[in-house]
Amino acid sequence: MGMKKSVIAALFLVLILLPASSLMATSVYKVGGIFSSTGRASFLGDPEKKTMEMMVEKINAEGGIDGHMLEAVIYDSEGDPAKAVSAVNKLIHKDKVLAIVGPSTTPTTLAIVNFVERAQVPLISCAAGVKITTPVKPWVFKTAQSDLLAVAAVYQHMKNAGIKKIGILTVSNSFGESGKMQLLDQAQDFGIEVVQVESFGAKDTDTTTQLTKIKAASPDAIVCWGTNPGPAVVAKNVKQLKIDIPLYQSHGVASPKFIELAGDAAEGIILPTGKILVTELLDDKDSQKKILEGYQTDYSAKFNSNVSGFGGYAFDAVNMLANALKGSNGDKNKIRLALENTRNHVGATGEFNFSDKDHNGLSPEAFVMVEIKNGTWKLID
Amino acid sequence: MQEIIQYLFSGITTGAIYAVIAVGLSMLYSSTELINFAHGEFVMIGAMSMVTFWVHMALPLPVAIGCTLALGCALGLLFERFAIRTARNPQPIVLVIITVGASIFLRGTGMIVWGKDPFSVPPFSNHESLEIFGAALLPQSIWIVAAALLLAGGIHFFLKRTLTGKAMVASAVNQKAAWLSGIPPERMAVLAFAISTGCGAVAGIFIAPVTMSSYDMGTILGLKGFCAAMIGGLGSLWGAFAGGILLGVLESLGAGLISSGLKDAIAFILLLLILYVRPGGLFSAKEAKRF
Amino acid sequence: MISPEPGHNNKPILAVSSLTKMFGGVKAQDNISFSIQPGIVCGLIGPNGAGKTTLFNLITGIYSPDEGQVVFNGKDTRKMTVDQRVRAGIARTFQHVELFGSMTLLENVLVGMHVRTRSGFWGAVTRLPWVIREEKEAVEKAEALLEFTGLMDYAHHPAGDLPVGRQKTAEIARALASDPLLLLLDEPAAGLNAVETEALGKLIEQVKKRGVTMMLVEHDMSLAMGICDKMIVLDQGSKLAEGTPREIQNNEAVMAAYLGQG
Amino acid sequence: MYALADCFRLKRQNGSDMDDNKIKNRIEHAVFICIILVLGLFTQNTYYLQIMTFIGINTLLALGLNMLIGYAGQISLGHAAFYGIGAYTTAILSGTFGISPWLSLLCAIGVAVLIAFVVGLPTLRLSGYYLGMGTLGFGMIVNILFREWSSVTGGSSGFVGIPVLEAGKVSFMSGQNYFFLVWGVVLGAILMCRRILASRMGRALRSIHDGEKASLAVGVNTHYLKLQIFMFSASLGAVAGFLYAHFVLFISPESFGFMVSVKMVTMVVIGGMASVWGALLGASLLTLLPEVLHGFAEYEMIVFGLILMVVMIFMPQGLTRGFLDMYEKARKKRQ
Repeated sequence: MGMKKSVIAALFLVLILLPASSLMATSVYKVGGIFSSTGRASFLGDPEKKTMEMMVEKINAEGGIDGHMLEAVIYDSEGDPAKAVSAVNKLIHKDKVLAIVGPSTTPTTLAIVNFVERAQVPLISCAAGVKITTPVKPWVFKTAQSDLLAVAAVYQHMKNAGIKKIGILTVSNSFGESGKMQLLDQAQDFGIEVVQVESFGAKDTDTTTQLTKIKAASPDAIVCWGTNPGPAVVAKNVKQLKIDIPLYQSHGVASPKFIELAGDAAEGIILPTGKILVTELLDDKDSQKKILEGYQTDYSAKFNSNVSGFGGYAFDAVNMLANALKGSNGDKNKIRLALENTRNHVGATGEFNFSDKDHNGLSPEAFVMVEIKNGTWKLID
Repeated sequence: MQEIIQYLFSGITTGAIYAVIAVGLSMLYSSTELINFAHGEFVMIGAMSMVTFWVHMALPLPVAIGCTLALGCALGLLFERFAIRTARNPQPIVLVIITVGASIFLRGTGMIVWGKDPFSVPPFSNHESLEIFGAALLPQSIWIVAAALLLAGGIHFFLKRTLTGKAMVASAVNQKAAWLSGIPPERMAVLAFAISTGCGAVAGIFIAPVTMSSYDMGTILGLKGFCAAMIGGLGSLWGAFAGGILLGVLESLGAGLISSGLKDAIAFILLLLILYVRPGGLFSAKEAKRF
Repeated sequence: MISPEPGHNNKPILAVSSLTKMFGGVKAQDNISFSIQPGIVCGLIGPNGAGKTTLFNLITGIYSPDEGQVVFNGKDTRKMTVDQRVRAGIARTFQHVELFGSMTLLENVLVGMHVRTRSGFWGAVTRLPWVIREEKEAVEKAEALLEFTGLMDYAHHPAGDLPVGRQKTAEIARALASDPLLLLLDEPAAGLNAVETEALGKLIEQVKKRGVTMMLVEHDMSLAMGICDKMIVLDQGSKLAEGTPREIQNNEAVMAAYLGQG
Repeated sequence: MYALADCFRLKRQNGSDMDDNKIKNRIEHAVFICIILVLGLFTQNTYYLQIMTFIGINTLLALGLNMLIGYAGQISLGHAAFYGIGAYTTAILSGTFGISPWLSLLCAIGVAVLIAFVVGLPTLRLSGYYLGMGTLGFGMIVNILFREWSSVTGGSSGFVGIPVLEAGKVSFMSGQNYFFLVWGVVLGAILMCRRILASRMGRALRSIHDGEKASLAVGVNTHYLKLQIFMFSASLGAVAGFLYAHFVLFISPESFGFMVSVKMVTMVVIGGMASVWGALLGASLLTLLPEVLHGFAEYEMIVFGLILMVVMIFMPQGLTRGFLDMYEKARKKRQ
C-alpha cells in the first residue's frame, strides 16, 4: 500500500514539474493558434488546427518568411471560454507570439477579444458570429463568413423560389442563436414572414415535436440552423413525418459527414456553403478554384482525409497572416496594418477586402447555394 | 388534436430511451445502493460499438448486438473490480467522484477510439413510419419501448424469481447477514455492475438508429436517465420505466405546447418537484434517506 | 439557567398520557401514561422491542405521537421541535454512542451547550467582545463539566479515539452541558465492565444531587435496582407495571414477561 | 518575520493547545500572506499572474463549497449556479444598467443568498444522492435560464460589455492589481471560514457531519444551520463569479454548467474535505492540471479522468490528508 501511495505521489510531482521549458530561438516568428480541437466544437477546431500545422510546415519548407522560420504554438480551448482566456494569455505573455489565429467558436473569440486588444496582438478569428467584428476592433479580424451573409444567401434563394412563410428550427448554442437572430432580423428585407420559431438541444435524439409544431403553422419552407449531428436528426424526422416542403439547412452542416449521417433523408435539402465543398463543380474561371484544389490536395495527402469547409477559415487566416508578416520585421502594429490593408485576397472562403471599417472583408458571393442530389452536392445558380 | 398525438408519440420515443437508461441505473442502485455517474458513457459505448460491429465490420445484427453487449458487461466488470472495489472509503461522495472520473476517462477513450465525428446507424426494421390517427410513429420507437419493457421485466424476473437474483437483493439489503448465510457480496456486486452496464449498452444499441452517435452523447443521456430513475423512485425498476416514459412525454408536451427552448428544463423542474413533494419517487415505497 | 419552578415540587416534571405510536400497523407505543416527579431517577425496563427507545424518541421529539401527549415541566410539547425541547430542558444519551468522533471531547461538550449560547454567523465573523466573552465562559463551563465527569485528561482528544467506557461518560457530560431538567439515558451501562458500571452508578448519583431528574433504560438489573427511585416496565409497547424497585421485583406480571421471554 | 518569531516565543511559554492552535493559525496566515506578497510582487509575467488569479477565484469557490461538503457534510452538484448568478448579476447590472460594479457586487451577493435561501429551504431536507440530484437539477435549470433568457443574458453567445473594475484612480486591469484584489478576497474568505469554524456555529456544523442524529438531539437546529451555511457558500460563489466576470469581461453559460459544478466538487474532494488549505490545494491542482496536461493533447481527458479515479480510490480523504498520513507513516517507520 505504502508503495502504491508513493508511486502516485511521485507521479504527481512529475506532473507538476512537467511544464516544458520553452526555448527561445531568435530568428523564429512565433504565431499562436487557439482551436477547439476537442469538445463539442471539435468538428470546427480539429480541421482548423490540422490546417494551420500543415500551412506552417509548408511555409517553412518554402524557406519561411523573410528568412524567418514560422513556429506555431497551438492550444486547445475545448470550446470553453475560460480555457480560451487562459490560452490567449499563455500565447501573449509566455510564448510571446506575434499574432493569433482562432479561436473556432464565437463565445471563445468574444472571451479573448479584450485580452488581445489590451495586449495589442493581432487576432484572426475563425468563428462566424457577427458580434466579433461589429463594431470593428482594431486588432480583431475574422475569416469565417458571418452568418449574416449565409442568411442573406438563403433568403435570396427563397425569394427567387417564391417562398413567403417559413418556420425556423435552430440549435440552442451560440451558432444556432446567432443564426436565429439573423433569420429574424433579415426576414423583412426579403419579404419573408417567420411563422414559427423553435429550437432543439445539440444532443437531442428526436425533434419531431418541434417539427410537428412548425408543420401546424403551415409554412412554405423550413430552415434548420445548426451543426452536426442535430440537423441530420432534423432531416430524418422531416422525412419520417412526411413533411413535404423544402428544407433549408445552414453552412454549419456543409460537410460530407452530413450526407453520411442523414442518408436518404438528405435528398433535396438546400443549403449555403463556401465554395470549398463544391470545388470540382466550380467553373474553371472561378478565381478560387485553383486555390481550393491546392489546399485539398495538400490536406488529403497529409492527413489522409477529406477537407471540411471549416479548415478553410484557418487556411485563409494563416495565408493572410503570412502575407502580413512579410516585411513587418516582427512589429505587431505593422502586421495589423498590413492585415487591414489586405485587398483582393482570394482565399478558400472567398475574396477578402479588409478595411478599417470591415474586418471580415467578405461579400455575399462567398456563399453558393447547393442542393443535395443523389448523395452529393449540386450547384444552384 | 393530431398534433397532440404526435407529441405523445415523440414523447414515447424519447421517453423509452430515458426509460431504458433509467432501468439500468435503478437496477444498480437496488442491488448496490450506488449511483453510477458513468452510466451515460456505457450507453455511448453501446451505440458506438454498434457503429463498429454492425456498420463498419458488417457483422450480422444479432452477432453485433451480442458483441456490444459482451463489451458493455466486460467493461462494467473491470470498472467494478478495479475502481469501485479498490476504493478504500466507499462514502457516497467518494464513489460519485470515482464514477465521474470514470465517465471522463471513458469519454476520452471513446474520443480516441472512435474519433470526434458523429455516426449514424440504420434502423433495425423497415424504414417507413407507421401512421396512426395521422401521426407518425417510428418502427424503431417500438423497438426501444419493447427493449425497455423486456429489460425491466427480465431484471424484475431475475431479482424476484431466481436464486442469484434474490441473493443479490439480500446482499444489498444487509451485506453482513447475506454474507453470513453464504452469499458472497463481492461476487454479487460485480454481477450487478456487469448487468447494469450491460443494460447501458443495450440502451445504446437501440438508441443508435434513431439518433446520431458520438463520443460525447452520454453525458446528457445519463443525466436524463437519472432524472427518470429519481422520478420513478430509485431502486424501483417499473418506477424507472414509468419515470422515463413520463419524462419523455412531458418534455415533448412541454416543448410542443409551451416552448422548445425550455424543453431541457422540464426534466429538471419535474425532478425538483418530485424530490420536494415525494422524495421517494412516484413508485417507490421507500422513504428518501434523511440521515 | 433553567430550574424547576420553586414551590411546585409535587408537580410532575414529565407527564405522559395515553401515548400511542404506530409503525406501519404495528403499535410501538400503546396508550402509555405515567408521570415523573422532579429530582428522582426513574428506570425504564422491559424486554427487547418493548418500545423503550421509541418512548425516548417520542419524548425528545424525534417522532411525533399518533395520539396522546407529553407534558414537560407544565408545557405541552406537541408543537415543540427537537431543539426547542432541548432548550426547555430535555437532554438524552444514546444506546450506541453517538459522539462527534472527529471533534475533541471539549468541543463535544461545547456543542452540547449549543442551546445555552447564542452567537451565530455574524457573531463568529465579527468576534465582538460579547462573543469572545460568551465563548470563554462556555469553555470554562465545559471544562468544569469534564472535571465533574472525570474526563478532563481527555479534553483535547478526538472523542472517537476514546475507549467505550469513557465515551459513555462523555455522552453524559455532553448532555449535561445543556443544563437539562430531565436527562434520558439509553442503556448507559451497555458495554461497560464491572468497575466502569460502578463508577457510572456513582456519577448518576452525583448528577441526581445536582437536581437533574433522570430516566434510564437499563438491562443491568443490579445497577437499576440500586439507583432508581421508581421503575416503569414496558412490554410490547404497553405499560406492564410501575412502582418502586421492590414492588417491581415482586410483580408477577413482570416476572412472567421476563421469564416467558426466557 | 518578527511577528513569526514572537509567535514561536509565545508558543513556548503557553502550554494549552487551544492557544497553540491559535498561534499555529496565525503562523499559517502570516506565511500565506508572505507567499501572496512575494508571488504578486515578483511575478512579472502576465500569464503566470493570470493563472494565479484563476487559482484564487477557484479557491474561493472551493472554500465555500468545502464549508458545505467538508464540514456540514452536504453535497451540492449544482454550485456553479451561484458562481453564474454572481457573474450574471454583476454583468447585467454594471454592463447593461451602468451601475457601479461595487454596488453590483452587493446585489450579486444578495441575489445569490436569496436564491440559496429559497432553493435550500426544501432541498436541504434531502440527503445523500437525493440531495445531490436536487442540487444538480437546480444547477441545470439555472444554466438553461442563462441560455434561454437571451434578451437579458446574451444567451449562448455570451454577455459582452462588462466594465473594468475601478476604485478611485486604481484600475483593476493589469494582472498585478487584479491578482492582489482576488487574493485579498481569498485571504478575507479564509479568515472568515476559520472564524466560523472555531465558533459555536462551526462546532455545530461539524457535529452535523459527524452525526446528524446526535447533533439534532443536543439541540442543534440542523436544517436551519445547513441553510445558513448553504447561503454562506452561495455568497462566496457569487463573489467568485463577480471576480471572474470583471476579470475576463465576458461570460457565457458554458462557464457555469454541470461540468463546472463537478469540477468544484472535485476541487474540494481532491484537495481534502474539511480543510481550508485543502480547498486551496484542490483549486490549485485543478487549475494547473489542464495547463500541465496540455502536453497530452488528445489524451488529456483520459489522464484527467484517471487522476481523479486514482486519487479517490487510494486517498479518499483527499491529498492533504493523504500526504499527511503518508508523512506520519514514514515518520513512524523511522522511529
